[in-house]
Amino acid sequence: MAISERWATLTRERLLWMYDRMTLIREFEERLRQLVDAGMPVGAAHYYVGEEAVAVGVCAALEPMDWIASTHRGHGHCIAKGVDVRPMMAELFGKVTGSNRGKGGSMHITDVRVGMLGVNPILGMGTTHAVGAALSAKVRRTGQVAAAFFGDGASNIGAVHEAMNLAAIWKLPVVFVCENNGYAQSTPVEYAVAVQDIADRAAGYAMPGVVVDGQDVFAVWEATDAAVRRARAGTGPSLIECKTYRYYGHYHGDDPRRYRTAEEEEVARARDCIRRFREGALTRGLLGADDLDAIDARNRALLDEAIAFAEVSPLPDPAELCTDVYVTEPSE
Amino acid sequence: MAISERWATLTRERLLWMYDRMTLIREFEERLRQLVDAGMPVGAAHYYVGEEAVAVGVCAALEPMDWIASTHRGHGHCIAKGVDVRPMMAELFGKVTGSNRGKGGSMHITDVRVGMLGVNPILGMGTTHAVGAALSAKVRRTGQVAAAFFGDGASNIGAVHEAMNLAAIWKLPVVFVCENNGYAQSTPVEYAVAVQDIADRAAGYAMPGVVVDGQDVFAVWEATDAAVRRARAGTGPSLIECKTYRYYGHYHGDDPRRYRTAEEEEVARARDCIRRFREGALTRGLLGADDLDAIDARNRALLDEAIAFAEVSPLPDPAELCTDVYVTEPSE
Amino acid sequence: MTTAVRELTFSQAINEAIRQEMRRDPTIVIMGEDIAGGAGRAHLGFVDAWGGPLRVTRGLITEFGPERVLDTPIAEMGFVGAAVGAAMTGLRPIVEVLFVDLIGCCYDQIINQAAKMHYMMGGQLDLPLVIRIPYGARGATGQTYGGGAAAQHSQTLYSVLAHVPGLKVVAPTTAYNAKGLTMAAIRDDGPVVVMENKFLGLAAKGPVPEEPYTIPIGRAEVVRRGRDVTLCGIGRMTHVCLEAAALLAGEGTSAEVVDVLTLAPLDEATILESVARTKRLVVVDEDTPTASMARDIAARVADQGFDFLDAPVKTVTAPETPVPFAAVLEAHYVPRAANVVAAVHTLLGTGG
Amino acid sequence: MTTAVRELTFSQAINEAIRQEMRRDPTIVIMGEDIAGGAGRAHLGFVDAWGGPLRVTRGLITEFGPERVLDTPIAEMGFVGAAVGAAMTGLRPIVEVLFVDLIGCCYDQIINQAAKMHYMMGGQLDLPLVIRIPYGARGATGQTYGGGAAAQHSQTLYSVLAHVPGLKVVAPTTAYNAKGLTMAAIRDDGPVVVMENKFLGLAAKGPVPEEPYTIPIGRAEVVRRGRDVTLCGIGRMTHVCLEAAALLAGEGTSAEVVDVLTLAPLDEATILESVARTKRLVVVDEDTPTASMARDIAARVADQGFDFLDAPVKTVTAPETPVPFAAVLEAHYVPRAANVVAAVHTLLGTGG
Ligand SMILES: Cc1ncc(C[n+]2csc(CCOP(=O)(O)OP(=O)(O)O)c2C)c(N)n1
Ligand SMILES: Cc1ncc(C[n+]2csc(CCOP(=O)(O)OP(=O)(O)O)c2C)c(N)n1
Ligand SMILES: [Mg+2]
Ligand SMILES: [Mg+2]
Repeated sequence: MAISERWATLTRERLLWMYDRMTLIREFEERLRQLVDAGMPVGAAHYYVGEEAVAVGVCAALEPMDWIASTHRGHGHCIAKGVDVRPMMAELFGKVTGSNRGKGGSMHITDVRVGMLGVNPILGMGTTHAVGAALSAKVRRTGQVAAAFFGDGASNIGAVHEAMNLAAIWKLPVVFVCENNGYAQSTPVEYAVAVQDIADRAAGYAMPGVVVDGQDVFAVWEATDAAVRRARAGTGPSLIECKTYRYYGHYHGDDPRRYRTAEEEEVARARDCIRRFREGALTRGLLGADDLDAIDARNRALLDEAIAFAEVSPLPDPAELCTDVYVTEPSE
Repeated sequence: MAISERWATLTRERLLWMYDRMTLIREFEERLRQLVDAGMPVGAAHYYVGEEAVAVGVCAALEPMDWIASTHRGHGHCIAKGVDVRPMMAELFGKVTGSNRGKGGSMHITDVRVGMLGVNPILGMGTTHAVGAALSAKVRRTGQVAAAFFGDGASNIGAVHEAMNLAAIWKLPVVFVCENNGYAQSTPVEYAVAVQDIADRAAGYAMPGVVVDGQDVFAVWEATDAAVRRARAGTGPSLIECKTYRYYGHYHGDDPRRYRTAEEEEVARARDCIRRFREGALTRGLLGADDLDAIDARNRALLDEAIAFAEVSPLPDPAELCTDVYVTEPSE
Repeated sequence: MTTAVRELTFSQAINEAIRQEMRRDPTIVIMGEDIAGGAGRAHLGFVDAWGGPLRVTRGLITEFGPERVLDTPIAEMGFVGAAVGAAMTGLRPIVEVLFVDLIGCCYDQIINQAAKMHYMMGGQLDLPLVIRIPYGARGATGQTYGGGAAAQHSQTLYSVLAHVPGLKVVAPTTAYNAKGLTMAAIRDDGPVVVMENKFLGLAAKGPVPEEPYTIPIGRAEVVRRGRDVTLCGIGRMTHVCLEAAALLAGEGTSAEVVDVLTLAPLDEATILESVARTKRLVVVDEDTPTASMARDIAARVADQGFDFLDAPVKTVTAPETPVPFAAVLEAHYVPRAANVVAAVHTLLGTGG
Repeated sequence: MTTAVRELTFSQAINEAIRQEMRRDPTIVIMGEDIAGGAGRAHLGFVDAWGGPLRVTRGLITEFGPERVLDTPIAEMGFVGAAVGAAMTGLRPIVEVLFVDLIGCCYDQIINQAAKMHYMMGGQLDLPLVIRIPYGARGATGQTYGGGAAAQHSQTLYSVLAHVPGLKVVAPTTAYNAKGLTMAAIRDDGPVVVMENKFLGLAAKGPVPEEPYTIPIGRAEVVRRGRDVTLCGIGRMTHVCLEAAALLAGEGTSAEVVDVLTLAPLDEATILESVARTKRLVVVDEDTPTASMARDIAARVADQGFDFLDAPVKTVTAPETPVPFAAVLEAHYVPRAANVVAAVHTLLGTGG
């Protein structure tokens, strides 16, 4: 099996990192879900549970200096790129210690220091910002790459088409990552997208397009790694379609059983990316159960800490309502 | 040669009509050009000269009840679909007898009675309107088809992508006609479009996409005819890319020699659609020189008449500035 | 003869308007993202899985089927354009833009195509199109942590639509007028934007006659009579004005409240007539202030009412900032009755 | 020491501002449709084939090359978004939208992304982005037939940008301030929209110092002193105000003219200070009236200046219609000096 070969090329540190990030994302989302279900107002929370292998597989192939542009379903992207979960959680609590000082919330979490250019809930716009970041890398000759996540639903919006063509004609170092989780809100992908595989649209921009199993972190990593190499070599952008699944509703208030069956959910959950990773690593003897258990425990503790941090953090002063409207205050 | 077979399927009336329309478009544009060069203010005139076979080939495959949505370079589309050149010319003169009462000008000529839904200079928007017209045909079960013209430049705008996907998922009777004349303003298609043939993008919407010689009215007609049959059968949309050429600048004030060579222009002109039609028809003995000369003379006379009509027509009353803002006047 | 009139929510009232009109006229279609939900899954037993952001469209698919109730892909420019094209060719489409924050993805279709088509074409074509757009932030919720929908999902923005000649823009405020204005919008042969406040969509409830009726577009309504000051409200702010009027009544100040209802074309006459009596005006708008409807109305009254105004026209609006996430910040964002009362105190030179 | 100052056109002045800034700072890039022209054809001897709609960008490609002077495909949402992304990551992009009529194709990037990014992110990122946008109709040309660019290529629309918190919006009026404001916009670390009037771009000409200089964003300028009335102009309308002031002077009326220069944030103080002296104000705006900058300014002055105004604040704007094609109709569209003079007559109760 090709799988086993892929394991071989990754260091133990990288494998541990992958497990760490996938489980941290899941822990973050599950704990947040408990809070929200218990009544914490959060505007909208779009849980990433089930899709962890996509964010982690992609970011595993990126360097810290590289950039990602995200979507409304962005918590997983943030954590995979290295955003600290403490300010993330504080942000969701609307606290001044939040990543965005409480002004952004779930749909705008940003940490430019780790190359996370922002959760962005206007569908498709992130792909254009990644094109701009890649242009910046090219003009400034920094060798950076920009990855843009977007959903199956977002694949139908014009901005994504424009972004792909721009990246292609300018041969920019962009990796377009389509997270095809089968749904846009309640709309099935087979209704909304005319073509079977969104990756096939890459041909319309003369760029490579591949379909990968988005519940296999190695498959995602491998495809991204190839795309990143291409990008860094100046050969231009690529499109990777990751077939994945979100375990919960579109947002915290949505019941997905109004548009999909229990059987379908079970099939997807049976291919859970974290369990597959764990079983594979243990079976092959690459990692020990104690390694993984330690990570689980650490991430649980980290979330305890993040929630405690968020809880005790101060609220923004009401005066913050009117700060940071302009980058530079107009001359008076 | 395939060419000769195609001639055979068309009636003498249809052949005469094709020649009539192509020469009428050219006569219209050449006469307009003289007026504009002599100082007539026209806002912007985007001449269709050189591309006549596209509009005429497409409209030859449509029925009078069918619709077309057009672009800024729309005079040819209008004439091919049957808009009377008298109100067209009067419109360009800003007269109240114009197709749009002088309110629209070159970039908005419309005649819904003949299925011409409007010249529309915001690139890409016409394709979405054609989708709407096709939806209307489907819901009202009228059997009508909508053809949408758009340029190589417009092919890069998101609206076109969205329109194609919508038409495809709803299996709407739309024929997307890309007029690839090699340029968007002064920007060469090979710079702006990542892919060799724009027709290849059709695969991204699971619709047929073909490339045809846009300077061969039969090739355009044949491809459109197939697409129209598909559309009317309820099988969905198609994309036809017509490789064509505009003989003059982007608009009346543009000198194309700042971005393309004389040689390139000569090569294109050597394949002139009207001359090729004329020579072919005469050589094969399908039409007589007298038939064609009579059409030429008639169209010259028609333009004399149209210009005279436009000249003597009254200007709009200044009060027209404020009429027709609302479709129904608000209740007072 | 008179039976107790049913109570419906704002959203249900709009639903009823659409439903009754769709029954009457088979050329009406409705489209938008997840307005039905679970598209194409009827064979699995899934229909009507979503029903739009305010659940306004729930149930329409079961009555009218997927040909007239069209779920769309995420392609605002495309499907609003398709609605424009359909309106040009014999249908009467109702199209929903999920939130006003998304008009940036279809603004050309609204302001350049729908708004101008009739004029540009010299009047040769009608354009019977309704564009329904939910809008608004949450405002004060009393929550001490967490937050709302933030900067890109909480805007009001109707001024950037009302600015454009050719569009009619209405903002209903009660279940009753939501039904009547929606019906009037559907029957109008031109483009009408219906701005639906998200908060009212869920919270406003009131008596709604079962039979079809329209409320004329272009008319404001005096919803409370008063002598000392006119409070002019838009959308949800009309309720804030009524609250403020109640508070002011307790202080002995008699406030008249005018519900604008139609932003474009504005019913200047009704507003001016009220201010002619009260001599004072406060315009309340939850949109941000620059080039807002609040300032528009204020400017018109300050000009045409100059001779009878006893005090400057005041506006109460959101601050000049994007909408913040944190509940404690958003609480100060949307104008509240206290802000309106304070403005009246300034006008009257009275203290709170 | 003082040599005769060169005269440049408005467009040349902007070109010089961009050129000098690009020389100074290698992170400045400029992008837009055909801002160079004939892209990719240098090997055939074609460079600099177009230069943008007002020819503002002509010559930049020859000095700075195709990596910093980027022609774009027709993809406004995409390339304005790319400019936003570039501004987030170390470049200082200048992006051109061909005409303001096309903002409907990239409105989200301008109002939701560029304008709000800094705020939404809690201030963690600057956004040094300039968006240059030509605007305006032709107005009266004296032509008796034919016409102009019509409804979708002649708009003004700056109010729908100024409405949005976070954007600075400037409208230069002379070659001199076009250079200074453009330079200030480029040096600003946040998003600035520069509205370039198409008519001025070709027609306005004046002395422009060679050395780099900035004109502060956020300041209006009194460009003519007067006693009896303040005329407040935006963009090209400042020239119309000056014309009107000259006509009024002939009648014995002394008009002060304020050039707004920055629409957002508006310099209320300068306008109010002028009106405090003249007691009367006419705001002149070539945009359509509803929710316009004209009404915005009028409302602010009518409120804050209530105590010193001797007459209502008048606005002179385009009519509430799309821009018509026919020359004889467009002639009545853009405000002219005669309209301003008439408004002053109304204010003063004098006859013309
Ligand atoms: C331009 C735009 N249109 C609509 C929405 C509303 N919306 C938010 S998420 C969503 C579904 C997105 O689906 P997809 O892209 O597949 O991402 P997923 O939620 O499945 O991760 C929609 C319609 C939006 N935020 N932006
Ligand atoms: C959305 C939009 N962007 C830009 C323009 C300006 N513009 C008008 S025509 C044109 C070039 C169009 O090229 P193409 O689509 O190839 O059509 P052609 O002119 O070659 O027929 C441009 C950029 C516009 N009208 N609309
Ligand atoms: Mg999805
Ligand atoms: Mg072209």
